[in-house]
Amino acid sequence: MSVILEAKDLRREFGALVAVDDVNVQIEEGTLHSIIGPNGAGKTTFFNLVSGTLRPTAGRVFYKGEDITDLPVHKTIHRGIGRSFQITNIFPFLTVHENVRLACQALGKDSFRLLRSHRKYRQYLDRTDEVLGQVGLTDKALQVAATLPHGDQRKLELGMILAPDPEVLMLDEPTAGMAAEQVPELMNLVQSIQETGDKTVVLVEHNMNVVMSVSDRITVMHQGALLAEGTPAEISADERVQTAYLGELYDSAAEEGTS
Amino acid sequence: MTSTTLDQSAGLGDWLRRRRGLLASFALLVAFPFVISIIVDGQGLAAVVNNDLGNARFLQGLAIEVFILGIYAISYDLILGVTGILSFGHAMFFAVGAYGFGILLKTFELAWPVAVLVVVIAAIIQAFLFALVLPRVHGITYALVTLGFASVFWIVIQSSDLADYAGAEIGLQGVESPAWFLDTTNERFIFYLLCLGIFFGIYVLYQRIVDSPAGRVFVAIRENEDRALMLGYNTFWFKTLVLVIASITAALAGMIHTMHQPIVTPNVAGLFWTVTALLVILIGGMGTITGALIGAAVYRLLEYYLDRWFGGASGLLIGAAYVLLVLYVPFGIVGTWRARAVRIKQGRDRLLRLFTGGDDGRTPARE
Amino acid sequence: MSLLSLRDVHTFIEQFHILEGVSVEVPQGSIVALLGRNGAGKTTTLRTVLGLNPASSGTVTFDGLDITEQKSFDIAGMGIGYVPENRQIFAELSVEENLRIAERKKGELEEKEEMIFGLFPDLKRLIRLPGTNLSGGQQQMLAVARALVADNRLLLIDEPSEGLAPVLIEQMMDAIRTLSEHTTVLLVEQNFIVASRLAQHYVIIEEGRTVKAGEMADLVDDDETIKRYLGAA
Amino acid sequence: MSTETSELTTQTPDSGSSKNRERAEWLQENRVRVTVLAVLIFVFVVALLGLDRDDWFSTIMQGLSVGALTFLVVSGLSLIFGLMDVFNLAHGEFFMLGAYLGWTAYTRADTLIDVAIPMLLLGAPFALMPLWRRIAAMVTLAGRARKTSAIGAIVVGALTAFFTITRFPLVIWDAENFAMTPTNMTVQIDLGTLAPLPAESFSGPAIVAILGVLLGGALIAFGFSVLRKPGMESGAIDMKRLATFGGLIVAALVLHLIKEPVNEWIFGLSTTWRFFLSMGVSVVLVAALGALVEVVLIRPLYDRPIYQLMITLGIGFILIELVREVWGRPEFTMARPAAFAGTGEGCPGQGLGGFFSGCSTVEVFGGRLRVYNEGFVVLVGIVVLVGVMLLLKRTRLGMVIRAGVEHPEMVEALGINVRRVFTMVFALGSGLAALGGVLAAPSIGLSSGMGAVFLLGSIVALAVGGLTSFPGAAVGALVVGLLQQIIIRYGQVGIPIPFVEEPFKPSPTVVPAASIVVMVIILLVLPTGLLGRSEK
Repeated sequence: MSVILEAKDLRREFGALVAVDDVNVQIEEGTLHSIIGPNGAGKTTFFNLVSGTLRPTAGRVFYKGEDITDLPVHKTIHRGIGRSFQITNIFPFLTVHENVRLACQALGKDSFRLLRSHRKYRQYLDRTDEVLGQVGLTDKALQVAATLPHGDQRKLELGMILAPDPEVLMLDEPTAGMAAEQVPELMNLVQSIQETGDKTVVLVEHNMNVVMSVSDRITVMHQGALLAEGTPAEISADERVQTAYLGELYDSAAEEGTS
Repeated sequence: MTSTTLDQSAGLGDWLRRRRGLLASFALLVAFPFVISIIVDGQGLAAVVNNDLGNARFLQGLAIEVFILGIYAISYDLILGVTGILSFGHAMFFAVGAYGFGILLKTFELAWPVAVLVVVIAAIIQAFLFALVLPRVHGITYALVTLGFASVFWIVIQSSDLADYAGAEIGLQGVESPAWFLDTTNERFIFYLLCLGIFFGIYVLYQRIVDSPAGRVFVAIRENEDRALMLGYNTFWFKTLVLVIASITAALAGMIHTMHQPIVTPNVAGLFWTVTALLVILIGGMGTITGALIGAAVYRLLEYYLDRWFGGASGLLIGAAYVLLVLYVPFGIVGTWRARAVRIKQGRDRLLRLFTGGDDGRTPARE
Repeated sequence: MSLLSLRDVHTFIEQFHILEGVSVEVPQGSIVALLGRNGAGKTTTLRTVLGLNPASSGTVTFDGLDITEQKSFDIAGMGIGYVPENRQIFAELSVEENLRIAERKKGELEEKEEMIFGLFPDLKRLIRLPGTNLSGGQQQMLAVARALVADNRLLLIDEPSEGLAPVLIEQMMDAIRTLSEHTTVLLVEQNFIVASRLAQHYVIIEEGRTVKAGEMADLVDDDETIKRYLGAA
Repeated sequence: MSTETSELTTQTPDSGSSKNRERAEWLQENRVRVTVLAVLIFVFVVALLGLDRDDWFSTIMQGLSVGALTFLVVSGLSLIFGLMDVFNLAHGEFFMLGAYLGWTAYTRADTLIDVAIPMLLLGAPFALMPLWRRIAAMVTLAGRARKTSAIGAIVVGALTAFFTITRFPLVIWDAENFAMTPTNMTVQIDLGTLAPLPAESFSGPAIVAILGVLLGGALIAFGFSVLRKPGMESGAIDMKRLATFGGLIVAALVLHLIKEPVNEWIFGLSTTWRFFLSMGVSVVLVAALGALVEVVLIRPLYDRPIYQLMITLGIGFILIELVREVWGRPEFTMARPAAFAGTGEGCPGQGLGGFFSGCSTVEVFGGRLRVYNEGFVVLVGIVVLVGVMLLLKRTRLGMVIRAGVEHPEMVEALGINVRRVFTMVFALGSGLAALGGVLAAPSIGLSSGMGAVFLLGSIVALAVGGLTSFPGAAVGALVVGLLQQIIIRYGQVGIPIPFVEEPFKPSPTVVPAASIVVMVIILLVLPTGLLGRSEK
């Protein structure tokens, strides 16, 4: 196995606040790697830095050994990195089908074709059906996305990053706001996608339980910095992680960094 | 207008059936001058072909104005209604065609195909000028910058410095028709048919564009540009493409205008002409393409009759109608009609807020 | 009697159905913690109370009065203070102006001065600085202090401990405890330890619905529920 | 801010070294901004040095004058945009309307009084809104029937009001006739022979006209309250509302009775006093119109910013048409008030003394200045700048505005009616534009296109200065004014172009184009303008 994605000394400041503090993470190919931490730990900022939506103050990001730090967002997708967002980000007034179809079309070379109906490009339609089947939205293909229940919108979003068949999937709290019953279902879906497609998945979560059973490796962030890294077993045994999670009131080791 | 089924083996009969509304209205408009000639003027059919005076001739002229306005508005609909770019410089797109064509014919005495070619090239350059600013400024600032561009053009075109070319405040006059079929005075019926043809051609072309893969990306940019970018679309180039298409179309409308009107006044470069385009697509329904044409007809006829009935006060009435439209019928004619057909229960409030006509969320891609 | 009660409240934000049946009772004089995952609808619940995202159905009553369709400023004027999630300090205004703007009667700030600076001594030192120059912790204090200037009977506090260093969290907790002696509090808090040590009651929200509510003392021992809904092991 | 803050005062904990670092950081962040500003100043200085010495002083002063007028328009635009994110494209037309109303108050005060009487009566029933709302609540119709009946009531009310207003004695009721008079009136005022026309009387019984207008107003108010969402009950009819209602009616009646002496008094005033009076009247009227526009047309579109922009376009269009209908199409001039019109012996005077000896132009630094244009207008501009700055920095309203620009919802959550503040700011902005219009009228004359010209200048100023920054608006207006005057000046003397013998002489009409080009360049380098906040 080789390292597919690497963050080197990544740092981001917002004014006086250091949101991400010199973080080093290596993500190996074909693994499900989770980044967890309590609210305000800087996970989402870190995630945005790696996926190219934010520019770091310092540090670099490498993908397959190439420096992708300054790559524009739309190009990272073409390299094979798909990402989802914490806040549901879809085309609310297009149908579920069209949402996914647009995602499929993005990677083809037909997007500048002007005169043929989009319905005549079979390859995207077939791929769309495939993806909709994968995330279980076939029945709802013709609904307007905004009318879907929240859980299904999360699935749709997953479908949209899955559509171009990326090598790395970056998911920011895919279970945010979902009912406890639905969480295992979605996580199983993510796991099966990762295993069957031999993909690399980077998962950002604030709920520790969600990732324990599915992750290959876990990185714990706390107040912008790396707190621990290891297998799920190692992490659940780590006392620092426990205290960080439940509240850091009596944790003398915690730094007074963020304020 | 478009089918909901996926069929690649549609025969001619099927094609005709699907396009029956379009074909019927085309036929109707071809027959229109003859009908008027017989019923209103009491003249024979030959009167139309011979360009005899009468209501038929006058109404052909009015219809040509509707076609010009329609072509102009449809190009604005592509920019604002379909792609969601708020540009307030659209009059310049039209005026470059109108003035450019006239000046090239009159002062430089170019052959008309060459003049058309030069105008198209100018339109493309102009579209790139408008696109150049896109990555820097957004939303209202973009509207202001484009308004600025158009204002510069408007000021320069009517300044005394260019009086020899553009005729200063009076406007460009004395452009002679370069070909018999472009002669609105002597060959009114032929010119009418030509404009009708272009009008329908543009309409079908735009329908196809909106339905094409690129057209779907335009809609996606309107709905959520960030998301489109993150799907991997380089939205800048798509927006540039939109501007190029719209610029050429509007310039085409401008060229027909130059042929049809005895004087090209600086008004066609002013803010009010942009507002007219806005008004037309508001009446018809933003982002619906069809709406731009219906809106053009309604607007031009309303303007004509209000002016006849109320004279000076007609401007006031048009203004009031515009304000009421913005407040109470934001979807326009086509949009309202479609929204009524759709009735997305929860989405409706939100729909109101966007200028979508609702054709996107609804058209199912497959069954 | 409940000072504030929400019954089966539904709220849309734009086209999204965010609250799909939230019920919350806040008894007079208590601290109630609103718990749940990210994106469950906790913040929206607070905003719905204030009419910032008005409820589309259901009722919100405050002190026996139906406030569901009232305007935000009227609701706030009835005596509800709000400490929003991202603090919303007015960056261009000085600390003093940030407090002064919350006055409903002239001179209120002078009356409360002692109490406020007793809770947050730092603010007194920074009184002339513009809000933008404050650190995250100081901004959080200012946000709470701002809600204390007017005579509020209820405080809605959203994530007071987020992004704060441990020492500051401790200080913030003390402050909330002190002010709850006079005021009822509805608290949104991710940090379960903080929530459990402050509140007497809890309400858990998930997918925009109230799924569980009760005494905090019972919840602390209920590992199953904590694990299931709050994600802390 | 109140002054009794001493108790809260403590020293700020800043040390010198951190200040230096902050300054360095600020420079680092704003280097583009500083560079642009430096280039701009450099260009101005070079351009001015290129002119003759006699010229540059008066060019600067003329630039300041245009800048001051532009500033009066742009200040309102900036306040409104900053607080409400509404870009008011009708702002130029408010400026124009201000000029026309100011002209009317200046030369035809009697007409305004005549029109005011029925308007006061028409407005009176709106003071009883709670009553109408309560009655509306009894209407059991629902859905479409309810809407139809409401619109019916409004239409019937409007018609009633319209036909009864024609019964009122208006000095010049006929718009055509009125449109003929402006030029005539201007000549008369120049000659000092202006006198009120004889008052007319009601056509038909007065009581019918008065009750008719009241009824019309009541029907319209009732119609609007039916249209409102049910369940939005508001307060009872208290004494205050009844007093307003009665007060408006009494005011109208009293005004009618004392009309003639009032007219005579106004026409007896010197033009200077009348000018100040007309400034006040115009500002108040346009501010009221602005408030009305905000409440009725802009507020319902709060969630649809693009439609908001479009509706302001429509309002501007309507105002232009309205002005053309009421005042007629010909452009006309407004006589300068007596204090600035002196041309007696010894004029143009020297320096400040020249003004006090009653000269309309004085010579300063070898250049000739018109006291009204380059003195008075600039002075008013500065007073307004200082006044609005004080309002923003020193009053509670200003504090709320500054806070509302950032987090309007939070201000609302503090129990402040932000919408009302929005309306006030809109009214204030409209009033400032009207003030600009009145000031501009004696120097540039009146035309229905004057609004568009100044709006264009203001857009440039706003974009150059920064869309949301009030000081930026002032800087932008200054840049626009100076730039315009310098180019006009160069247009007269010609711009030397290398290798071309004949210097290039742009016509004065091209001048606005140059400032737009500058705007586009500045926006491309600095999308947020010279002083605007950056977006992140």
